Amino acid sequence: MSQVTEYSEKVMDHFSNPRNMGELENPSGVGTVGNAKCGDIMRMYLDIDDQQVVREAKFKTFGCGAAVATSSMATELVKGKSVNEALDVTNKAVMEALDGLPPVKVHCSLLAEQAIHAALWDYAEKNDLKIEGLKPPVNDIDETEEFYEMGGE
Amino acid sequence: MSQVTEYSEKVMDHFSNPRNMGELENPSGVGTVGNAKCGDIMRMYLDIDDQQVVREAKFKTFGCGAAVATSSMATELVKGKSVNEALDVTNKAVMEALDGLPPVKVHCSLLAEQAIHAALWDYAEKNDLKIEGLKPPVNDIDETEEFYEMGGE
Amino acid sequence: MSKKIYADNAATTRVYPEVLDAMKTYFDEEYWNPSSTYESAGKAAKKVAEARNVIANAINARDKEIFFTGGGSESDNWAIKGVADALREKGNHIITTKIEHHAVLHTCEFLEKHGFEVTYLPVDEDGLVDLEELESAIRPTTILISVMFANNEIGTIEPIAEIGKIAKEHGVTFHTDAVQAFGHEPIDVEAMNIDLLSASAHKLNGPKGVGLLYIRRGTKISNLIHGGGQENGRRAGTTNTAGIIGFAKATEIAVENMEKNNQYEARLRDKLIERILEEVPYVRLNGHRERRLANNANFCFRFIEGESLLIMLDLKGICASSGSACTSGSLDPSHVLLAIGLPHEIAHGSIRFSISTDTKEEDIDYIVDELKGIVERLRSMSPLYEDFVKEVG
Amino acid sequence: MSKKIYADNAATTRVYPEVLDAMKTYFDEEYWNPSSTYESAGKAAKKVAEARNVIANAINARDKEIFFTGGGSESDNWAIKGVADALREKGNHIITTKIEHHAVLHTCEFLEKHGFEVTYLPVDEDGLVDLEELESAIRPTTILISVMFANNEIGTIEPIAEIGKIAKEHGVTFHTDAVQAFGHEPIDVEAMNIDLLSASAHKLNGPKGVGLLYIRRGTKISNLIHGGGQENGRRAGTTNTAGIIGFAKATEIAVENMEKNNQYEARLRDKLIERILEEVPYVRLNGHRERRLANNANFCFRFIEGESLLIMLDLKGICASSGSACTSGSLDPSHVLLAIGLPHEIAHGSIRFSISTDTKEEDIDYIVDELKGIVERLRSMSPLYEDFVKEVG
Ligand SMILES: Cc1ncc(COP(=O)(O)O)c(C=O)c1O
Ligand SMILES: Cc1ncc(COP(=O)(O)O)c(C=O)c1O
Repeated sequence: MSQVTEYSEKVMDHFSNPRNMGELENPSGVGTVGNAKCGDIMRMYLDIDDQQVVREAKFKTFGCGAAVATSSMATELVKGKSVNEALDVTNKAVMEALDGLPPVKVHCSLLAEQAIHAALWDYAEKNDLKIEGLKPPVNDIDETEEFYEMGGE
Repeated sequence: MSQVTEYSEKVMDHFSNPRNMGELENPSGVGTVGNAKCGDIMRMYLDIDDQQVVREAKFKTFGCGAAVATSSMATELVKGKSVNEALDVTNKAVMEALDGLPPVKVHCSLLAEQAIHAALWDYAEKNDLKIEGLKPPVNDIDETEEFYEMGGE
Repeated sequence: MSKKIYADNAATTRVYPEVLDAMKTYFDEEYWNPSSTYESAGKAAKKVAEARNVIANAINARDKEIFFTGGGSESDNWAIKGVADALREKGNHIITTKIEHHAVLHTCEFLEKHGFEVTYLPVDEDGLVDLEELESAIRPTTILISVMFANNEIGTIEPIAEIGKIAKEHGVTFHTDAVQAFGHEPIDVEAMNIDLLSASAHKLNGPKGVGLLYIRRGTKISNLIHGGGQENGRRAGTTNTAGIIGFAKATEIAVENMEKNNQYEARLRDKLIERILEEVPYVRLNGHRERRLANNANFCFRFIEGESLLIMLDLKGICASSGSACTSGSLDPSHVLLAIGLPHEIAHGSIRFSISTDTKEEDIDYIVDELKGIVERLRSMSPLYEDFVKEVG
Repeated sequence: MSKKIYADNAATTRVYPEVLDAMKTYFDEEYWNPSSTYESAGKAAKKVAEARNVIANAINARDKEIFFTGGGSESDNWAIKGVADALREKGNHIITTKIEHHAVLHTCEFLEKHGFEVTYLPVDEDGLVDLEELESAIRPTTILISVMFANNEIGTIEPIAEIGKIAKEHGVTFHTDAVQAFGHEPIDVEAMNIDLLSASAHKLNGPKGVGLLYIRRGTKISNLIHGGGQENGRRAGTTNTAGIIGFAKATEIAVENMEKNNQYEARLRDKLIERILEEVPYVRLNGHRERRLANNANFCFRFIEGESLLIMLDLKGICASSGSACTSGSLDPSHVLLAIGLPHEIAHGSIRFSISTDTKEEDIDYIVDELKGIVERLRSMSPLYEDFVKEVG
C-alpha cells in the first residue's frame, strides 16, 4: 500500500503548507526530540507570555510527511492555550485533528507530543517553574556520526 | 508440451488411417505383447506362405496414438518380406518409417518389434521351425484383474 | 476443422472479455508498482485493495486474510510447507488423501523426505473421504489436515464442513485445495472452519499465473517466498496488479452467476452422463453421481486407451482430457482413478469432459454422437475387446 | 497536475504495446493449457517453446535451462533454498553480500534458522564486492555463492564474470540475482560461469508476475513449487502462457535495442548526475560512478528525509523512490546505503531516479529545477540544517 494515498487530505495539507514553520528569535522554551538515526527530529519553539499562555509556536522538522504534518498541527493546537492546556495536547489529539494517520506513522504523533513537552520543560527550567505532570524529556538524539570527518562527502 | 503436436504427420496418418487393422481367420502365426496395466497391448497376425514370405499382416492394438501407429507401420513393413527379413524390422526401422516418435513414446516402437517377433515365434512353433536369432516372447500380459467379478461396472 | 467444442474447463478456462478489459489498463497505463509512494501508484494500490475485498467476500473471509500468489500450486505448497515449518516443534504428522492434486501430493512426499509422516487417506469408489477414518487418523502429532474441496479429475465434492468441524475439535489446522471449487461452489471459510484455502484465477475465467492463499487470522504458517514486504509481509514479489484485478473481476462474475451457471451446466452434464451411460456399452461414470462439480463428467470406456480416444475426439474438434498415463509419459494411469478402485486397464480408458456456460446443448449431442462412433472404432481395433467378445460368446 | 515524469523504472516498468499485443490472444482466444493433448493446445505450447528459445538466446543459455516462475522473488527463493536442500549433505555454508535484494537476504535468514551458515560480504563505498574477500570466505562446506548482477538501489554492477570464475575454480554453485540487469546489461551465462540466474519480466517492460530461473544443466537443485509436470517437472503450476509470451517479446525488444537504449539512458543519467552534483550543495552520489546501470542515479541529500522529498517531487509530477525507512514503516534506512558506509542520518535522505527511454532530456532539466527548490525548502524546515548552518557559521 502506498503511503501517500494513506495520508488524509488534512495530513497532505499540513505537509504541503505547514503552519508555523520556522524559528523564534528568543523563545520562552525550545525542545528537540527524536533521533536522526530513526529519521525523525522535531524541534519546537514556544513563546509563552506572563499569563502562561502560548502566544506563538514554531517548528522545524527533519522527517517524513507525517512528521511534518504532526509538527505543524501540534503548533496549531498549542497556540493560544495555557501551559496546562498545552500539556493535554496528546498524540491522540494531534492524530484526530489530522483525520488519522497510517498505522506505521503513529510514532510521528508521539514525537509531536514529546516535542511540546520538551519545549515546555525548557520553559519551566528557564523560569524555575514546576509544571504539574510534566516529565523531563528523553533526549535520544544521536551523536552526530563521524562520517564526514572520516572523508564522507 | 502437448503430445499430439509432437507426433509427426506420418504418425498421425497411421493413427487416423491405420493400415492392416483387423484379424486374420487362420493366421500362420499370431502374437500378443504388452501389458494392459501399462496401457499397451499389441496383437499381430501373420499369414506366411510356403516360401516363408509374409503375404498378409494384420494387427489389433489397445494403446495410445503411437501404439496404434507403430502397429500399423510394423504390419506395412513386414508385408512381402521373408521371415528372416521380417526379423530385421526393428523398433528403429519402425520409428524411422514414421519420421520419429516423441521420447516418451519410444517404448511403443519396441512393442511393435516384439509383436512381430511373437507372431513369428508362434509361426515357428506351429511349423516346428527354428528361426535363427528369434527368442521366445516374454508374455507379460497381466492377469485380467478381478474388478468386474468384484462388482465393478 | 470447423467444429470446435472446448470441454476441458477443468484444465483452464477462457479469460472473459470483461476480465481482460478490467486488466488491460494495469499493463500499460496504470503500470505502477502499488507499493510505491507516489500518488499514481496509490490508484493501483487502491484497485488491488478493492480486488482483495471482492475476493474475501466471495468466501466470507476478511480482506487481511487473503494473500495473492502465483497460482494454485504455489498456494498448495505454501499452505503445506508453511504449516510444516511453523509447527515443526509441535508435530510431524500430516493427513491428506490419495486423490489430491499433485501440488499437494508431491509437496507431502517432499516433506516425507524431511522427517514428516503423512497419512494418505483412501477414498470410496465415488471418491469420498470417510470422516471416521479421517478422525481416527488424527494423532497427537498431527499438525495439518489437507483435503481438497472438489476433485479435479472426477469432480467429487468432499464433505468440507464436516472435515472442518473435526479438525477444529482436534485443534488441527485445516487446509483445503479449492482450486476447482472457488467460484464454482459456495464456500464459507467461517461456517466450514477452513483455516487455509488455495484457489487459482484461471479456473474461473481469470488469467493464468495468479492465485491466492486464504490464511485464517492467527494461523501459524511460515512464508514460502521470502523477500519484500508485499502481501503484508507474507508473500514477497512485486504485486501482479493486472492479474489480481482480473482475478477479482472473474470472481465477481463467477459469484454473481454461480447458481444460474451451475444449474445450466449441471443440466448439460446430466444429459451428457445419461446419454453416454445409455448409449455406450461397457462404460463407467467416475465420481459421485450427485456430489460432484456441475461442469464435470468423467468416464471409463472399457477396452480402450484414453489417449487414442482423446486424439480421435480432437480430430472431431472436441477438446477433452484423459487420466491416461500415456499423456504423461508414465506407465501408471491417474492416481485418482486407481484410488477409487479401478484396475489399471480400466483406468487407462478414462476421459474427462469439463464443460462451461459456453457449452451448448447441441454440443452435448455432438459429443455423444461422435463419441459413440469413436468408441466403436477403437474397440474394433482392441485386442482386449476381441478377447472379451470371444469369451462372452 | 499536468506534468508527469516516471523515474521509477527500477521498481517496475510500463508494458510496451507490442508486448501487450503479443500477450492478448493468449488470454481469450488461445487460452489453452499448453500441457493438454489436443491440437489447439499445441499452438500455445509451441509459442511457449519459442518464447523459451528467445529468452535462452538472450543470455546464451540452452532452452532446457530456462524455467519460468512467478517472478524474481520466487526465482531467488528457489535458487537459494533449492541448492541448500539439494546440497545439504555436502555443506551448510552460503556466501552472499550485504546489499542483496530482500528476496535473497530474507531467504538466507530463513535458512540460518534451519542450520545454515551465511556469510554476508561487505562492499566498498561504491557498493562493489571485494573478490579476494569473497574467495577467502569460501570454506569446504560452502555450497552456494549468491551475488547480485546489479544492485537495485544504487545501480552498481558487480564483477560477475570474475566471481563466476572463482566459484567455478572452487566447485561452488554460483547464483546471481539479475533482476535489474536482465535485458539491460549483456549477460552470457557461459562466459560468466553462472550456474543459476534470476530475472523478472516487469523490469524490462514485460508483465508483472512472471520471471525465470536459469539452471545450468547438471546443477543440483531441489524444486520449490512441487506438483504437476510443467517446466520439465521442475516448477509446477499451469503455464502462464500470456505472461511468458509477453516476457519473451519484452526480452526480444530489450536485447535488440540494448546498446542504443543504454547509450541514450546513460547520457541522460550523466546529465542528471552532473547537474545535481553541481547545482545542489551537500549531496552525495551513491553507487559506482562508471560501473552502474545506465538508468540509475541515486543521491543522498543531507539534512533531508527521503519520504518528504519523495512526496514533494510527487506533487510536482515526478515519480521516484527512496531508500528511506519511512516508506517501509521500519526505523532503519536502506540496508544497501548502510552497507556502503553511510550513517543512518544521511541514508534517510536518499532518493533514486531510475529513468527509461521514455525519459526526455527536458524531463531531466525539469527534475533538477524542481529538485533544487524542494531541497532548499526542506532544508529550511530541517533542524539538522539549522544546527549545521549555526555550527559552520
Ligand atoms: C534485484 C532484485 N531482485 C529481486 C527482485 C524481486 O522481483 P519480483 O518483484 O519480480 O519478485 C527485485 C525487484 O523487485 C529486484 O530489484
Ligand atoms: C485441484 C487442483 N489443485 C491445484 C491445481 C494447480 O493450480 P495451478 O495450475 O494454478 O498452479 C489445479 C489445477 O491445475 C487443480 O485442479
